Amino acid sequence: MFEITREVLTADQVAEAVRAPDCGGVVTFLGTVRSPSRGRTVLYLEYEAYPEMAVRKMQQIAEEIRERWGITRVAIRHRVGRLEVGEASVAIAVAAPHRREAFEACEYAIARLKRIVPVWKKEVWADGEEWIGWEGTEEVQPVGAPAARA
Amino acid sequence: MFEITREVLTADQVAEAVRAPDCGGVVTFLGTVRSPSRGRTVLYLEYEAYPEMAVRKMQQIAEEIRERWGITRVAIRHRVGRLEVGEASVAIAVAAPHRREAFEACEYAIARLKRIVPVWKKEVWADGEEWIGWEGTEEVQPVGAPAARA
Amino acid sequence: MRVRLRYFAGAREAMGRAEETRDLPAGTTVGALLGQLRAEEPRFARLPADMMVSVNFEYRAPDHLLAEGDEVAFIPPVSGGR
Amino acid sequence: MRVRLRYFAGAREAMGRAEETRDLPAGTTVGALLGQLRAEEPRFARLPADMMVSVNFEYRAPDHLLAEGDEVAFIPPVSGGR
Repeated sequence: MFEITREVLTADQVAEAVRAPDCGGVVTFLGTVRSPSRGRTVLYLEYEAYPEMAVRKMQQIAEEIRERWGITRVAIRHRVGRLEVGEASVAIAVAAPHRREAFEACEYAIARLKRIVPVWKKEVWADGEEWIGWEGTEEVQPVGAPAARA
Repeated sequence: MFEITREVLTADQVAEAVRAPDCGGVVTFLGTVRSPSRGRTVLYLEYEAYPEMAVRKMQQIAEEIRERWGITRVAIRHRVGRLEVGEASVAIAVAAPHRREAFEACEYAIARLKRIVPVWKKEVWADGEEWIGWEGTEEVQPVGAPAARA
Repeated sequence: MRVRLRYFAGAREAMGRAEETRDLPAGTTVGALLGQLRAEEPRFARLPADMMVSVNFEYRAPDHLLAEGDEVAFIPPVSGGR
Repeated sequence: MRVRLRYFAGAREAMGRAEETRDLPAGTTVGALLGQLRAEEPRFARLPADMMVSVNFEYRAPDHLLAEGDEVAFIPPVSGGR
């Protein structure tokens, strides 16, 4: 289960998708909209994705996890559109025979997602808004691929 | 939320109990009944708790997490009675401002739970049954408190 | 003084009961109670060597002094690969 | 050859459009396309320096050769503290 959705995300959706009789542990991560964020009160967030590429990059992360830990049961969902404070923007679940690997792989998945999955958020405050990570600049430098994974 | 229950456990129950606007990440762990276990096909499991003490020890784990990470949002539920293969015996959720701490504290919680929370399981196979961790012995040695936490 | 004893899981099955009440002399420690139970009941003497003891829901060492009304539980190793 | 260009998030807003189609000479690289867009459009030249480029859903370096029908996307830094 790898998808971009406009629906509300829950832990159960992804946990149920990965559960299996030979897996003793399921680790789930929910990333939720925080307020305050960097000192300002957030009204709501707008998430936008490049959906065709985002799903492929989620699949790539699952493949990396399979290579690294031999784990095959991974689910990743990212929500787009308007999200209120406290709502989940991303839900990840990893099931594995042993819990150590499930924790490691789930944490790896969210760290990788934030580096390579093309999803953006705009924070909206009472007095303005900003794309996070976006800083328009006068200087232009060569544009390339992201650094290889650690 | 710290409890021993006979009800079905889900990730959402504990995740919803800890979620908060100032916490950007919620990590959930579900421990599920595995089969095969140690080479044998499990028919089902029977969990038994010392409930009054188990709940106190869950609260102690939450207190340890508060001291160590400053995290106050922890939920732990353990199911007792008959559980089928694939069902969750334990559900833990930790919410924290930053995900690194949420992962660490959730993994700490399940490791501590397995050491200090008085809950036992009996595996039932087609041809027998056994309390896990239980090995009756002729030798009797002094009985004491568990080792201090790491 | 009276104390309540509780047995769980394998200990409960081995003892054939979940709980009982005992009259003990004042000043009895956890260790002394264990010694008495082992002497009186071969079934108790065969409980696991790494069993723990709690008094009023706290793990206690053998030198812990018991008091009137205490609840003492015998706690075999808790479940493993969960 | 024709390629499709897509802009997202801050890049979309800065460019005032989500996508467009361009005719390019055979042999055009990602880097050459970037140079052309910067020369033609001041708004493009002001996009973030650490923006990445994907071709058919894979991140590509400036020396990557474009081909007929490619989908090229300009990807500003993805979102942070989620």
